[in-house]
Amino acid sequence: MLTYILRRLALALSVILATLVSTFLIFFAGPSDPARAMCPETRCNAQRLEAITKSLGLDKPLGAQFLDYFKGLFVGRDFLYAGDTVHCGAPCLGFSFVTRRSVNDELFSRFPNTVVLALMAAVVFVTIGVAVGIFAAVRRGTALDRTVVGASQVLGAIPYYVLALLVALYPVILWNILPQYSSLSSGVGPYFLGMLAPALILGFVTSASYVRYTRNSMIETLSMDYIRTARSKGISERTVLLRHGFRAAMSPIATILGLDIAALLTGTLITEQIFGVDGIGRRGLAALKAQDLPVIMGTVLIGAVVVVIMNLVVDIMYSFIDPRVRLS
Amino acid sequence: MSDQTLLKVTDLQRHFPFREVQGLRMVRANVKAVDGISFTVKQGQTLGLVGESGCGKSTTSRLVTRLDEPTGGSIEFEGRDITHLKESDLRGIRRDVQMIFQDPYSSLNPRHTVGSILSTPLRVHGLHKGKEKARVQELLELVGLNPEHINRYPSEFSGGQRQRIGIARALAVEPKLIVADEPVSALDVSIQAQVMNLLAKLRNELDLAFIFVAHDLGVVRHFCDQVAVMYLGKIVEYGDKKKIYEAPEHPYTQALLSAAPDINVARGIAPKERIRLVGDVPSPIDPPSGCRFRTRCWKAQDICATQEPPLTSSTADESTRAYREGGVHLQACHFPEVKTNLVAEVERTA
Amino acid sequence: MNAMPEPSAGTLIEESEEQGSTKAPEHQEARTGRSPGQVAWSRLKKDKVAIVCFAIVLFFIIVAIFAPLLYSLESVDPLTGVKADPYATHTELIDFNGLPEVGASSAHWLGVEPRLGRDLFARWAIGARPSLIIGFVAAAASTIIGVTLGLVAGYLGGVADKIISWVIDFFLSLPILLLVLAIVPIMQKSLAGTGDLTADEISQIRFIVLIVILFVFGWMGLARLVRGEVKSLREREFVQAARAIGVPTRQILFREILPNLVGPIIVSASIAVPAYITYEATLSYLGAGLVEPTASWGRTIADAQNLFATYPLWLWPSVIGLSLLVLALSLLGDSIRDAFDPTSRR
Amino acid sequence: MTATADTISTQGAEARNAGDVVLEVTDLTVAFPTEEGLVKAVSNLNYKARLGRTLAIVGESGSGKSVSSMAVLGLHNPKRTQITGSIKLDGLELVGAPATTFQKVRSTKAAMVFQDPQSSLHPFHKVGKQIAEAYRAHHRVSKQVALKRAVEMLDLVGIPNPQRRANQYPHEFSGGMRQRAMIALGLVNDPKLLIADEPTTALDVTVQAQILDLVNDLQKEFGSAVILITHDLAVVAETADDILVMYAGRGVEKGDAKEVLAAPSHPYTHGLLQSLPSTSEDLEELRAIKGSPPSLLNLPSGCSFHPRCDFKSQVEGDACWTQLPEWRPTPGLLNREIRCHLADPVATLNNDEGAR
Amino acid sequence: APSANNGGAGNGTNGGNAPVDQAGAALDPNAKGPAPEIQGAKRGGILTVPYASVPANFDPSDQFYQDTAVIFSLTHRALTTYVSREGKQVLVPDLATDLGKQSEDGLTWTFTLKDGIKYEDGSPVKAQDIVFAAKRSFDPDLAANGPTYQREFFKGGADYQGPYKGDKNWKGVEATDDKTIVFHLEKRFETLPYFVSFNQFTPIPEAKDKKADYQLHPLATGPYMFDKYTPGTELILKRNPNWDKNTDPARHDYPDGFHFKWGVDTIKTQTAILASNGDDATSLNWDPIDSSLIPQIEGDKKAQFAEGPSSCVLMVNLDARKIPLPIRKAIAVAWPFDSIHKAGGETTHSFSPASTIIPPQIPGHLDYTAEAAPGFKMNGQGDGNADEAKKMLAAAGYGADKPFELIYYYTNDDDTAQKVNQVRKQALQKAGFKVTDIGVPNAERRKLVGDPKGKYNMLQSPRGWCFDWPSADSIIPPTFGTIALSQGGTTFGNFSDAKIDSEIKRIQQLSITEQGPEWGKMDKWLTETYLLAIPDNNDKGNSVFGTKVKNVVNNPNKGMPDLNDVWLDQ
Ligand SMILES: Nc1ncnc2c1ncn2[C@@H]1O[C@H](COP(=O)(O)OP(=O)(O)OP(=O)(O)O)[C@@H](O)[C@H]1O
Ligand SMILES: Nc1ncnc2c1ncn2[C@@H]1O[C@H](COP(=O)(O)OP(=O)(O)OP(=O)(O)O)[C@@H](O)[C@H]1O
Ligand SMILES: [Mg+2]
Ligand SMILES: [Mg+2]
Repeated sequence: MLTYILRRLALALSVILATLVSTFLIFFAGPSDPARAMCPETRCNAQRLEAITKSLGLDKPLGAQFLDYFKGLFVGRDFLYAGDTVHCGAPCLGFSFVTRRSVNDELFSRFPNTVVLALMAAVVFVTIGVAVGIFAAVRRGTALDRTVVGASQVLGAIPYYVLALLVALYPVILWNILPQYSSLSSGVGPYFLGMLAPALILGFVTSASYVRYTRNSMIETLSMDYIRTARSKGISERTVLLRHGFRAAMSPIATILGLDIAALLTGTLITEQIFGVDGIGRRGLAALKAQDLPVIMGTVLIGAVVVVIMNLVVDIMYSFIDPRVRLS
Repeated sequence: MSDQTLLKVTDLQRHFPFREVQGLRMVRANVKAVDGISFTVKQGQTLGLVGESGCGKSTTSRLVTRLDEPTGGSIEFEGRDITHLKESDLRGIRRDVQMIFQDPYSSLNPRHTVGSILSTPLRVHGLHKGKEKARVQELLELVGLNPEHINRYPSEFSGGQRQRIGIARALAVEPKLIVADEPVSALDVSIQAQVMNLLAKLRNELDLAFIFVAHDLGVVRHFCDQVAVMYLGKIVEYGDKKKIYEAPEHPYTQALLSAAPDINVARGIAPKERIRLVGDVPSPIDPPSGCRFRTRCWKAQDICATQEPPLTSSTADESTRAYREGGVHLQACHFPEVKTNLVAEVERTA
Repeated sequence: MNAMPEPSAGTLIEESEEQGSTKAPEHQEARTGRSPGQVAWSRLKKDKVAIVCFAIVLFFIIVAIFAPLLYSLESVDPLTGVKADPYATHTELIDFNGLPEVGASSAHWLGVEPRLGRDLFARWAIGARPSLIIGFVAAAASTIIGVTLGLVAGYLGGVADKIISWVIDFFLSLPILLLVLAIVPIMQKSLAGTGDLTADEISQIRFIVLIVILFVFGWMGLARLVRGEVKSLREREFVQAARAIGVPTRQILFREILPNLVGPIIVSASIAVPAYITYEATLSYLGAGLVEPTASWGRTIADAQNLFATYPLWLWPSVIGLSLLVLALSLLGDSIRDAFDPTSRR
Repeated sequence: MTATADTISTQGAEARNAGDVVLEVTDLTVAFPTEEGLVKAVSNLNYKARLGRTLAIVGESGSGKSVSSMAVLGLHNPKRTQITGSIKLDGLELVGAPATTFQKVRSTKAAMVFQDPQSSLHPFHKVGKQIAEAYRAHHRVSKQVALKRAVEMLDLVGIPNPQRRANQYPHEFSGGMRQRAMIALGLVNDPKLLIADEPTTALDVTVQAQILDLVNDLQKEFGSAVILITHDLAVVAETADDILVMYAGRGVEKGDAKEVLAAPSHPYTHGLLQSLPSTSEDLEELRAIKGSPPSLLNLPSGCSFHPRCDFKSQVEGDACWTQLPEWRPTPGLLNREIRCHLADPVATLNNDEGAR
Repeated sequence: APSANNGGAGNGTNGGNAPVDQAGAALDPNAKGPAPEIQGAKRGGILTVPYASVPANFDPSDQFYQDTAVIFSLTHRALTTYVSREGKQVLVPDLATDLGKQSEDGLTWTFTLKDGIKYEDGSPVKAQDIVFAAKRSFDPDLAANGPTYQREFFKGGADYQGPYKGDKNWKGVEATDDKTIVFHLEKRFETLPYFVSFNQFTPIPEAKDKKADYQLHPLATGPYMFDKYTPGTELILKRNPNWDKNTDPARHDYPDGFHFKWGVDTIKTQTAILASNGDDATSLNWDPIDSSLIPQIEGDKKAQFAEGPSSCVLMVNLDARKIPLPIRKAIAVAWPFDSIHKAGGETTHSFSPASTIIPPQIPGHLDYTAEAAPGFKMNGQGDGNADEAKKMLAAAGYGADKPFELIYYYTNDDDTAQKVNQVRKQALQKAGFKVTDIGVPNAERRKLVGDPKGKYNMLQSPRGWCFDWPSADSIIPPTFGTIALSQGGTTFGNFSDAKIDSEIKRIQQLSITEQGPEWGKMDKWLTETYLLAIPDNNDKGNSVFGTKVKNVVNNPNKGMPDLNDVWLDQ
């Protein structure tokens, strides 16, 4: 068990490191030139470009840039700016080319919004997905089951952003049933209420796949020998389904759930964009448009770290759910 | 039956290494699946391997057929050392040593027709060039299947028929030694008998040597010349069938024989003594010191924990029938003792 | 005994004992004589949902192939005096606020595009092409990569397996959507260099870039699946038998193991096609998909998203086309999976 | 086996008279509609299980042993199974009974021990809890009391250190211990009938012997009826009182176990015994039954066994393939019934042996 | 400032509201606070202003954009500022007592601070603070995006690197005492009073400067101050208790506060504001109105919409070095103004067609319409005439066998730009040109079109021009003077001509009131004689606001409303 955790940890670290190196290479060594993007259009001459290049640190050899970046991540680093050294503590993701602010500030201040959205959505899709999925599994083969499965498929086939747009427009803007997103500065209540619409639609659409996971997992579990044993004890069918079937059926779902939440933490981008939620996905998208490499990299790195950590957590959690793994 | 030694296995070992964290240290450990066994198989002879689950029977089979590489010891086939031959150098051996598998369902590729399954060995070894189809049909007939079924898929056959196809595949390359790993365990009694008969017939007709793995003592007794009883990666008793069954010396062999239910009880003939072992087989990762059987043995004494008994011939009591009739008989116990009354012996009554 | 009449069908008689007997055993009809693929195919043919879905997919394929023929059925526009063409702009049909002055008509079955005045039906019909091409090509490519790497990792084990598994883990850890959004322009740039390319050339390069990116980030699932399957198949006795016979490794991989993976591979590919189509549309929505003047549903949806109330003819045909195609493909995928694995039946 | 059963087992239970019929199965037919057609897994099965006695049901794989006994506990999916005939458990008719009836009788009147203890125990729940749950389902007691009962049961089935073991998960048990735990689970509510479906097939010989001894000992203490499902005739010889031989979903011979095995009167039973290697050690060839069992989708007409039967030539006319033989007492034998058209099966089968 | 409009390069067709003629220009050196009350105005409420773009920062030294200028005018006071009087923008003293005193030679300007001006924290504003702020605007890092007039006009400004890195003894701007600020110039700068209304001339106390972090909370002097600022996301303003309305001739403080939100989706925001549910009723958005909403704002939601001219003129820039005049005229004849505007998503509310370089709100604007060919007026309208252009090309010696090649870059990572290119290319091809359209990402395009040695022969930088103050000296010299070209930049036409340069020089010497008509004449002369760029359109600004937002008036110098005058009807 400990062996396993250690091995997973090593794997996680190596993956993060590789993400770091490869995103760095793709973005910094890639053909785009952020200095040019920064250089004011009519006043961009050779000196100006050089000055910007220098102030962004892009004049140094790639290896040195990478070392700087790497160092920044683990011990922090100093930036020269306006004749001043600005310290950026570890893990330093660098300075935004565009806003000239620390990427950490840019991203970590927005991360909570993404987390709240992802978790609220997760609550929605887990509740709907699991409840409906179990229902369909128990009623397997009936018209109801087929309707549920069919509906989940239809929901999955419609482009998500079209649905999200419709929700953002009608119930939120025009009919005013659900409040619009507002930042935490306008109060905790309005903030969570404002998250409702994006979380609901995101959760609802994601629940389509959970209905199917849960249903399949439940059906598979119900065909297991130990369910037959449970029935042969003379306990009620409900107990059989919930205490025996559900428990075992949920463990693969828990795995998927962990990974999905991880994926949502960088994948709420469209939702954030459409509902104006100020999360890191939306920030990343804005950075993409502005070719703001440090912010893009920061977002990608945070995403990778979240996925890797969630993976690890899921694996360890799984070993607690399933005693067979725990004690092996 | 000639006296030529076909296969000579000396001190064969297969340890599966794995790593584990203990406390703060990473330690390497081994699953000692096969831990130093020796035996020989002569041309035309059948060696039976019996023992409880996990004692290393299948691993031995896979080592002998070189599907797996030993971590120690040597395997000689017809005098040639094949212990560490590379896959490319094994081609010759692949013709001479063949394997029959336990599971009639997973041992045939469901995507290939019978014809293709049986012609693959011919193709690979370049046998019967141009006349493969005729040879395949011949093989099918040899194992008692309809040669016209050459284009059928395995799913169209019953378990017994599939096992016959598996046997035909092993025979296709005209091997000298067949290693059969529980070839009838998965079959029903009535089918089992058919397959056993077929194997016996082929053995006689083709002068084949067999290593025959089974956990059914009756089947082994019926089919084998010599029997090796394995316990936790070791051979604990080895000898001619008659000796093993009628005058076992090792306590484990005795317990095994005594535990097997016997149909003769129905005829009112019960064995005099019943030995019931307690507990289960220990883990092969960390086998008991000294004699591996000592943890379940009713005779165990201090020496059993410190000293590993070698596989030797016991100083047999002259009065035993086994001694009088001669033949090989080795066992590995510090306190061997012949027991003769563990199996109900009946003459078949009319 | 064998001379006895055998009036009952359905029992297998096996001539096991009498070797050399020429009497053919009775037929045994209970065990149907087909390979697993054939069994799946016959199940599929009986599945009504599958057939309807297949018809829908086929319909879209036909639309895509014969798109020019289809929109040539529209009559000549009385205002412009020309026939519809998915690329020709007709701003004369547009008012000064960018909205079309003409509605749906025999010349423009779905009206014309706001701002540019291009014929919407022509664009819709030809817009089926990118979806289908990207879906199928990317699925084929990712299948080839996934299967190859999965096979190698699963069968060889050891270092190769460790490396490939690591790469799979690595790719799966990446925040793909964001990364793809970032890489598309970078990759286009490295392919196209800077400048010197016209709009048409760029749009073609973008097409290729998209396909490449989609499969480069899409092979891991299948590779993992194949790896797992191969690992278990490798221990299966028929593979051991092939090894014992001396069948070379490559033949074991391709003749013994691969045919047994046909089911999962087909299933995975059939699920990948709609996934890629959806992905392309999403990327187009986010501005990293196809570019002008390519007509694609994803692009049209992105363009028309804000006018769905004001000018519904622009948005909805593409939404419906895309949703229907994706739905049909994924239901078809489900049917295929059911056909291969009847225990997962709905 | 040192069991201290008197302290826990039969308190409060009504007197059990050895020989009373607990289970009476009459004309039981179980069929499954499938894509390919109707699978008649069990047809017209009749048998009785009596208190204090062990009934062995034997037959080759697929002969309907498990299906018939699962029908007793109502473990088939009612929507996908057609069950007709009658199952009377302790006087209660179970065919067509509602789910609640089954819930009540399960574990209290009849319990089942399955073949594969590995997959039959829930991997996520502790062993003690799984046993306690069965007890609590039928007794209004606290969790602690139920758990204490579970520990006692584990002790009873010979698991050393039961207190600790009750707190472990199934995968921490060895195969033999798991099967002991399954038996403990089966007996926790002191049922009148214990159905053991191939309880030792997955086990090694040495462990198998332990388990069979255990079942025998417990039966003596509890005085319940045991149905032992197996395909191993040697096991039957050592443990069973009565025997029912099944072939292709039908019973073909029943009677006293030892008598049947010593002198079978149905060609199929005879063939099975002839196939066993241990009894014919000195013969060059085993006497196998030719062919293999029929498909349940399309049973042979008349006697299902006739295509494989060596003796059908000794039956007058075409009865073997046109007429389903009814149960009848074997001529010349007491307490023996067979389904066979042979006029004098005992003699015919004896002749056969003599001929060799 | 250069036009920020990269994509559409639009021009218009039929004008909507007529631009307010010469509304941008008047001076009132004697204006005094407080600003007269607006009739019916109420105090209270929070005005929410969500809009699409995202201000990069709020450092006063780095500001050059209209949106931040509007926000800063709520919080920050400079030496001078504008007030709106009867639709005209009038320059008035703000922190200074007057509009500056010019020395005889015109090379020294002196401003005096009013008494009693305080920062939000109550500390007094000193002349040194304004000097420090002015110096700070030279820092190449902090003020990278700011204006550059100070470098051109202030003495020694071309080399000065700001207060951190630059020469400590630089004396281009100095405070002779706590109240007096003196500007020393390289050359005459008649419009300096306009320039010192920029945020670069709002005071920054050196002791409280935090360099890069100063932007997180720049000290306010206006009626409002920063309450909460989340860079890139939102800014909340609250009342500044230390603002004294009696010193301020320009500002009101009706709402209790403002809430700016950035990066919002324009269409959703405008739709919501028009629907005016909840907070949307007190919201205002100044992004160009989306065409899908035009039926509403032309219909029953008319009262929630305001529009007017902006400071920008858009032109079709031709490289006169590479395209001979007859061909330039042929391009003007062939140019598909209407199609480009339609494809670019322009609407009747986003621009008005232009025939001149100087927009109508600038003093001296001369209304003329030149002809590219007899009968073909260059009024920024119509879809071009391919046949006539063909004829003109033929006359110049080009035809199907020897087409004239037009080469330009366009943005291929922007959807609208791609669409515009579709129609532009098709029209030019129809007229017989060979079109080489090179699609590049926007950032790349900006570099390429700003390089005078680029491969293009048209559509180079600048695409248009937004004046920085209402005088044509902030339009013609920076776009037609050849200095820019000789320094490695680009101009309209990329053309180097001594006659143009000397004319510019001549007019610049005139006084601010005399300059106007002369620029107007030069405008006409430039187009008729050279046609270095084809006039396309004057950009319009608009606002969409909730039902409770009152007195929204477009500022013709900004293309946006002045938030100082807006009040909320709670
Ligand atoms: N690849 C492997 N890696 C690690 N351990 C292994 C491996 N193969 C076998 N073992 C272990 O080696 C031991 C012997 O296994 P083997 O399969 O030879 O037993 P067996 O006697 O054939 O048992 P059975 O009767 O169950 O087939 C077992 O403990 C098994 O777990
Ligand atoms: N749910 C089902 N649907 C269809 N067929 C079934 C179903 N359950 C069992 N069968 C079939 O019924 C037949 C009898 O099965 P059963 O499990 O009773 O055999 P068995 O005698 O217990 O054999 P074994 O010794 O292999 O356990 C088999 O052919 C089986 O395939
Ligand atoms: Mg084995
Ligand atoms: Mg069974």
